[in-house]
Amino acid sequence: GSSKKPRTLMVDSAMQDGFAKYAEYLNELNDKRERIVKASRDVTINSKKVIFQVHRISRGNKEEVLATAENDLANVTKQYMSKLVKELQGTDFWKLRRAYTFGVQEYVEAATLCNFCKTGTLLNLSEINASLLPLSDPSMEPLQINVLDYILGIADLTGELMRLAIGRISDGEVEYAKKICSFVRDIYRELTLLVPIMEDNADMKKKMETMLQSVVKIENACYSVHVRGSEYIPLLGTNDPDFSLFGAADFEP
Amino acid sequence: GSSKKPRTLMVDSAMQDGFAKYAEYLNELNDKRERIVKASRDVTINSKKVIFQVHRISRGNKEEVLATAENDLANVTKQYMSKLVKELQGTDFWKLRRAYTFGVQEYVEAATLCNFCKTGTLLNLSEINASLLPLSDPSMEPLQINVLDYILGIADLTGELMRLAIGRISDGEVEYAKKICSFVRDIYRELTLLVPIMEDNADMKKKMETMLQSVVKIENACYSVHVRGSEYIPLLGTNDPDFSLFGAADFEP
Amino acid sequence: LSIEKQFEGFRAHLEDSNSLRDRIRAVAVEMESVTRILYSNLLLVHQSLPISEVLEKAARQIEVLKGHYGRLAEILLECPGQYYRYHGDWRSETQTAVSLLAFLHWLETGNLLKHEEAEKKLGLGVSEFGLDIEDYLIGICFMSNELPRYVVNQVTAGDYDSPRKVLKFLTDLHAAFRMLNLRNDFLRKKFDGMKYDLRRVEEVFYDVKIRGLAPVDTAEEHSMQT
Amino acid sequence: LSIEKQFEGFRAHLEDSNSLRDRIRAVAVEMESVTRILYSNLLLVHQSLPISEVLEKAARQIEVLKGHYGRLAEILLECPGQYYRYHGDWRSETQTAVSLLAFLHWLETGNLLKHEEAEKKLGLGVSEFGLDIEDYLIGICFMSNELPRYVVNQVTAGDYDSPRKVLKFLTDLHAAFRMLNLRNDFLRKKFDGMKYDLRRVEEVFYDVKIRGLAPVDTAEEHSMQT
Amino acid sequence: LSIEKQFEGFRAHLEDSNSLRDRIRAVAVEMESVTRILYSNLLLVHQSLPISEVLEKAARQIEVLKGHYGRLAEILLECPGQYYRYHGDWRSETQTAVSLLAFLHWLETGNLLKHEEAEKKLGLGVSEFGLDIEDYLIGICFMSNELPRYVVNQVTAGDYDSPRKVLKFLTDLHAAFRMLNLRNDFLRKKFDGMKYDLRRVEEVFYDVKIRGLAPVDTAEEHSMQT
Amino acid sequence: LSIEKQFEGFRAHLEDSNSLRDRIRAVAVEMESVTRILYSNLLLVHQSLPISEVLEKAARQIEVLKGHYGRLAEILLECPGQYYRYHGDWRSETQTAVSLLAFLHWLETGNLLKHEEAEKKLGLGVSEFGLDIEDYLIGICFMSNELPRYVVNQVTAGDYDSPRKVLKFLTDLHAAFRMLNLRNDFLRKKFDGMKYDLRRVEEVFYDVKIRGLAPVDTAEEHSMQT
Amino acid sequence: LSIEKQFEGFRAHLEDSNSLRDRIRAVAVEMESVTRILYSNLLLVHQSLPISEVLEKAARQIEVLKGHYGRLAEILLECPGQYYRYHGDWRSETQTAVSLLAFLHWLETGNLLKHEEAEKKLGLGVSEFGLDIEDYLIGICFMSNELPRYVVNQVTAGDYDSPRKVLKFLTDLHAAFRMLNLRNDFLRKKFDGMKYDLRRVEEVFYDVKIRGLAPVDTAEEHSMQT
Amino acid sequence: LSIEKQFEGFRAHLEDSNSLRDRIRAVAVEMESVTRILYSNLLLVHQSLPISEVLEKAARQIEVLKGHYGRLAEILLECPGQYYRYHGDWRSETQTAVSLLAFLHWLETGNLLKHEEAEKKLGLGVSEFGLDIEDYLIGICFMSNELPRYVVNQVTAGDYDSPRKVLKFLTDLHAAFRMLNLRNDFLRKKFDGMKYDLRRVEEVFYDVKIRGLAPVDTAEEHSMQT
Ligand SMILES: [Mn+2]
Ligand SMILES: [Mn+2]
Repeated sequence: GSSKKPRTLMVDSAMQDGFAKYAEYLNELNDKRERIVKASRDVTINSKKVIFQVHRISRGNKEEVLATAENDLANVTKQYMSKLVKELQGTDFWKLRRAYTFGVQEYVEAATLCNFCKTGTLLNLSEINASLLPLSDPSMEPLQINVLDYILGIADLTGELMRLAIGRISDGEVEYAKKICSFVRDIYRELTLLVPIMEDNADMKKKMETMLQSVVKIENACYSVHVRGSEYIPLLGTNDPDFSLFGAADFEP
Repeated sequence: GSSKKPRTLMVDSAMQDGFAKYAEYLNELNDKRERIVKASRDVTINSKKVIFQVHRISRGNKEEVLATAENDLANVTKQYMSKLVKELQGTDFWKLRRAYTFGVQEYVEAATLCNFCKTGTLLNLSEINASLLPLSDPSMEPLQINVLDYILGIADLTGELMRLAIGRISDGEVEYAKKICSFVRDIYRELTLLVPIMEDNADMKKKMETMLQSVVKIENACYSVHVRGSEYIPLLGTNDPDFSLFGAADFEP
Repeated sequence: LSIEKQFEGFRAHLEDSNSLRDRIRAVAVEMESVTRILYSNLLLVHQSLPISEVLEKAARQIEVLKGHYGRLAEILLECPGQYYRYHGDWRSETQTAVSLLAFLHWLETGNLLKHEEAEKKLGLGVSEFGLDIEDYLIGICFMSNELPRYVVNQVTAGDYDSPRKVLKFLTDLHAAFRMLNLRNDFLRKKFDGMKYDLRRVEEVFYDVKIRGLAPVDTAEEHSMQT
Repeated sequence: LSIEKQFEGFRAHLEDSNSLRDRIRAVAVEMESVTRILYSNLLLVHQSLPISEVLEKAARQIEVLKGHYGRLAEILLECPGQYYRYHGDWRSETQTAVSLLAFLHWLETGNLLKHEEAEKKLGLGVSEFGLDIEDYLIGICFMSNELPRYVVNQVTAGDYDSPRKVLKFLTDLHAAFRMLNLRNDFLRKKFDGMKYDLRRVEEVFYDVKIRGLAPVDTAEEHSMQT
Repeated sequence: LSIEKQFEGFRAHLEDSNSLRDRIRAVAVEMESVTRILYSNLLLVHQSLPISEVLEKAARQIEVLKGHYGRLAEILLECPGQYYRYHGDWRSETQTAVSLLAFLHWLETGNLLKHEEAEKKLGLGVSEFGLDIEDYLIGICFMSNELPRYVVNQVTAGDYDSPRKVLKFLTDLHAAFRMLNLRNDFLRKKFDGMKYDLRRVEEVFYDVKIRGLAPVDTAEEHSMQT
Repeated sequence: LSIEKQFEGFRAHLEDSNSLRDRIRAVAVEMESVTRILYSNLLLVHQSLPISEVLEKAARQIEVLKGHYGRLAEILLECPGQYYRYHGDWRSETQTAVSLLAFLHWLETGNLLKHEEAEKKLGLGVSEFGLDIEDYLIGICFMSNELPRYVVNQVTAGDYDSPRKVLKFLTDLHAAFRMLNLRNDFLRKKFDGMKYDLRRVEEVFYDVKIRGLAPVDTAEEHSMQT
Repeated sequence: LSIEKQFEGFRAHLEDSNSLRDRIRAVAVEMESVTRILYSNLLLVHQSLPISEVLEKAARQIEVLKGHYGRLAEILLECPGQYYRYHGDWRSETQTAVSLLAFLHWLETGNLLKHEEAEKKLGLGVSEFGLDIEDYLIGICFMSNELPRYVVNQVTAGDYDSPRKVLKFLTDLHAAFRMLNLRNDFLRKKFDGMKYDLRRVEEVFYDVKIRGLAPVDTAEEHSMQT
Repeated sequence: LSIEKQFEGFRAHLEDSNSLRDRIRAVAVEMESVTRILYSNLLLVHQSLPISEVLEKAARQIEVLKGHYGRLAEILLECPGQYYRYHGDWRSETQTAVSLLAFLHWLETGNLLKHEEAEKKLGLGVSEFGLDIEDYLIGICFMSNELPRYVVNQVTAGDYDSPRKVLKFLTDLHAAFRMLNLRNDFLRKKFDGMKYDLRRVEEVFYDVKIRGLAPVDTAEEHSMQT
């Protein structure tokens, strides 16, 4: 025998009304976040591809490789960063930062890497932000990459510069490597002072350790080629060590 | 043009001789260890099966289930422990302990569990060791389970006793559960004093925490059935709460 | 040249396998979402909604779920032999699904949902893509966790016969699990928990019995249905 | 040089933001302290202090709390649009505050404190600085965690009708939450925990019901108010 | 009864799958042992043992290794579709095997061992059980790590042409790898290491060149064989 | 030479401080051993050994413990101002000791062991070497952790009045702790745990009350003492 | 009542000690900030900035640092005998400071900064508040970690005599440390690391020596000083 | 009672074994200290102290060490058959001792110190207490780790023939080790590390060879002795 009385019959309708409103808010927020996460992931993957493209540089193909990389980067900006820019405005910049920060960091890494290879200088945050302006609807507050994401991207940039430096030495471009070395040292020294005043800097502290290792790797590589080269200055009877003897460029006609 | 001179031509033969000896020693030791690890693993797996068998106890089938379990245990002793006993002697007991300790611990767990179910008492180390004597070649120093392995096995036993106690309460055997409770408390109290003087006691410390949790689980189960039973003593007008109302035994004819 | 060609192949391969995993994960996310709704529907049983209504609502979600398994099966067809490469990505969703289906099945028939029945309900077992047995068993353990709550609410709502029925079912299930020789893994841990479900149901049965609320024994010979 | 100059700018920016954050944290510390006192007052309800007295004591603390939110709002005016940059620094205090206010409100009215009502009580929602809806919902989950304890202590003190009332409220609340599409985040985890509160209250209701301690059923059709 | 029967089936299933894994692991242990011997044989190349002898010694071990892969394939036939369930158990052995085979192949032919060639040498690729591409690539990276040592010892033994040959090979290999878009995983890390191998070989090439020890360029047009 | 001389000084310094620490640790080891025996004696209270017997057994161990603190105090006299340098070496032993003494004291008197009383029992507080207040408070938290178990076992043994008494004590203790402004440290964490002890004791009180097992209410109006 | 009173005392005690600790930590944060600037100045030595300029920049920061130690000393005067209670709060800053001062001192004089010299530079050693010997030794180990990098960069910049000088210094320092009887603690671990610094410097010295880059040997028979 | 009695026996047994272990550890601490001094003496070889002087200094420490092994042997006589129970307490000291003795022996004779020779030098092998072969082999691996550093420093000091000699020795040693069937344990890991020592010595040999610094080849056919 059952004498059930469903407990739900008397629903609290005021409560339901409130929650219908909350549900709508959450649905919109979640959908937006989901779109941003997807856009950010696309930015990440394609920025990584740009970075890989830059690493395909060799002595002979520099212009060509960089042109492709810059073109790819422009596509990332146009196709994927633009989606981010369209989704974000106002309080979103900070509220949804976690949804897009990795994409933006990787984008900063790719953009500054391309720029360094081309000009030998650090692409400034304001320059990057300026390049994003045309992407946004003029009626909206435009997305501006924040200082933290920029710095986090720069921190990763030094790892790529290390890879680049080793590769350049392999190709006999020692002066290029030395330039990278001094550039990365400057960045490391400047960041040393910024890290402690950054918010949520646990990640950044780890990145600083990796960065120091990168600096030392570049220094060791420069040292190694210098010592080796110094030996042959007397041997060759010249003051300019012939670093062109290094690398593949030399043995293939 | 190659002017190679193989570096190995002038082998140091004294060195080779020494190493031939070491190789023989290591091969024998490793083979023995391998055999012991295998035997120990067999002991573990089959002792676990004995323990599972004991947990198949219900109110009606106790003798039958225990008889099977004891039989299985006797088989573990005869078939697998005997292999261990045959391999080990003298300095091996300590030298190769790591190769067989888990098997022996599990065996102690199974043997003491069976014995507790049958007699309600703790099977002593000397009794287990006595039962191993017939397995060994009389000319050799017989394997004797050491105090540490015995204690480690007993520590695990308490977890199985907890499972048993919960099951017994389900079957309405509250007195049985209370007996287990007091037995496990005694073991816990005694071990409290032994743990700090045991060597390599990190494992044992972890086991003590689990053991305390087991004690508390049994106590809570006994408490729960006591409180529930106490309520109906006045209701039923008797001083002996009818715990037989618990469990499956009651509702199936 | 030849090396380059080979590596071009690898490049394609790596990108394919990344995108495959992305697609599988996307399906798993939707499975998770459907099982949540299904669970939500099922919860109404604790509020004494008639079982027929609960089953009806559930039926629709089960169809959706089956659709997702169909899509998953299709994706897996693209990479034959790699079922277990990606298995971890939808495991926990499948375990939850089994637990819900088994509960619904028990409400409907009073019996345990068998492995093949579960496969059938999810549209599995046709191709190489079947229902992993451990996932099935874990799902059954999850189902057992819901029964104490069910029994408490049924009694509160005045159904004094349900404790007996649930107790009978859970006792049998527990006995069956005891046949297995489990290793010290996740399944063993889940099975250990089943003991406490059993004990709680017994307590409720005891409460009802001792107060003379349980129907007379003749009831046992009749149907299990509410 | 250019690097140095740019990083000099960053340094100034970060130092400004740090000093702002320090001021925010100072306020948050005081909020934390007030919510502790408020919680302390509220706890007396478990010791069967009359609800009116509890409410009265609480009212004073709520005023203090409101003052702190006022100070926070002023600080935030200095960094428009960056509300969420610092949000983490007072989030958990706000969630606790909501949970306490909602409990008090329920004690007083038997109803759920709505989002706008909570904003009003904290003096928020006027400027850009409102009560984040997720914080509000998490606070409500926290409140639900207190209910099992409340119900146990009420029954101990002889109030056998409270389980029914709390169960009704919690069932409705749980149903309302299920309307939300939650992500796999903190809120979802907290909501998942609400299930256990519900289960415990069901058990207590079962206990009073099966012992015939609950008031007669006609009561159910009347008012929910205390 | 029906439940019991089903669970008896499960019992058998669980025990079978445990014993299957044990057998797979036993084979993996033996693979590991053969690759150690193979590596040992290969090491003699650093001591300037004629390559023909090295290859001959190795050939026997490769046969043994192939036998193990055959046994593994047989075991896997018993559980079709479960390759990736157990893949982790022989992964690292396979990577080492590939690196050794690739080194031997390079010594013999001056070319990179291709994926299909590696499969063939291990007797794989016939059934569903092939050589995972990531395992192959990781093995190739491992092989690259041996080349700097090889070149140093060759020069010490008076073979001044080897740096050029190795450098050519490694440069091409490195260029090929740069075609891939790797994720931040184990393979990427291993590939990063290849840069250092390349650099070391270049240094040796430079040492030899600058001292005029390298053979005249016409040598390049001839065979790669020692 | 000059470096060597300086390091000779360091050597002497390090050896002195090492030997001091060794002596302190030796005492701490013995303290640990006594507190274990004391704990093991105290465990008998769960098995319903008469409290008088438990207290008597304990009294002897407390004397031994006091002796150890005396030796520690003597050692510390040798290094004035360095109490806190070595404090970590006997901290956790002291916290355990306080928890045991406080439990015994409560069993005997029904009151909280005060800080000065604890110092006196351990023979501390005469010299600079007193009982650190945080250690005392942490010890009291540890003691609270034992109470739920105690109450459960007392009820099982038929003492239905103990939940009320323990609940009263724990409620007061919890209220007193709430007055403290705790940091986010170990003590805070331990205190946060006390809430669960309180809740568990409330549940036990509920269990006996709802079943009519608690002694009649008139008792409540009289004294709380044992 | 009595409990309450006791806890009021505790409250005051905890608040005092908390506020003391807050002030100490505030100083430590500033110390950390100065040592960072100092470190950043010192980094220029790797970029071949003239040592005189590096020393000059550093001198200003050292003054600031000294000021912070003065403030710390004042605070510690308020709680005599509790130096080691709070020691952990500025330990790591002090170790870093020592390592930087020692490096600067070595650059300037080619000698090891002695313990008293370090104390003097930091303005310590007047009151009870001195420089802990272990902190000094750990700082020296940290300094040693910088030397391999320094030597590598000096050689790259064409200073082929620095490896010999650094090697001499590090060999002596290592020998002096070996006189100490270190425990298995942090200092021991750091010292064990010094071996790798020594080895690396030996390798660099080897590199310049074997290539005939090191200045002629006659220098070695004369003074080792800069 | 029976439980108590049995555990009483265990307690006595464990306390005996602990006190034995304490005595063993005391000896091990002194062994550790002697091997440190011995190592310190040996390190002078890197600073080109004449080998005869190094050997002489070492001889005295070896005598002391032998004395400690004698004391250890006496203690072990008390627990026949339990040698390996306590083995871990002096293992690592013995491995270090072997590595030092083997290095000294190699410096003196150019040969590998054999197992029996090592036993004899330590006064072992008479009773049941011998030198464990695995400890011996690990010690030999440790010795190998020192050789790259030795060779680097010898070359720096102008001894251009040492790389050849060390390389010959290490190549033979490595080949001999490859005869062993190692398990996946500590010894195997250490042996795997020997590869890097070998590689480094090969590099140094390459450096002297390519620069024409190595003595003419005829030397190779003559004696290996220093
Ligand atoms: Mn990157
Ligand atoms: Mn077990």
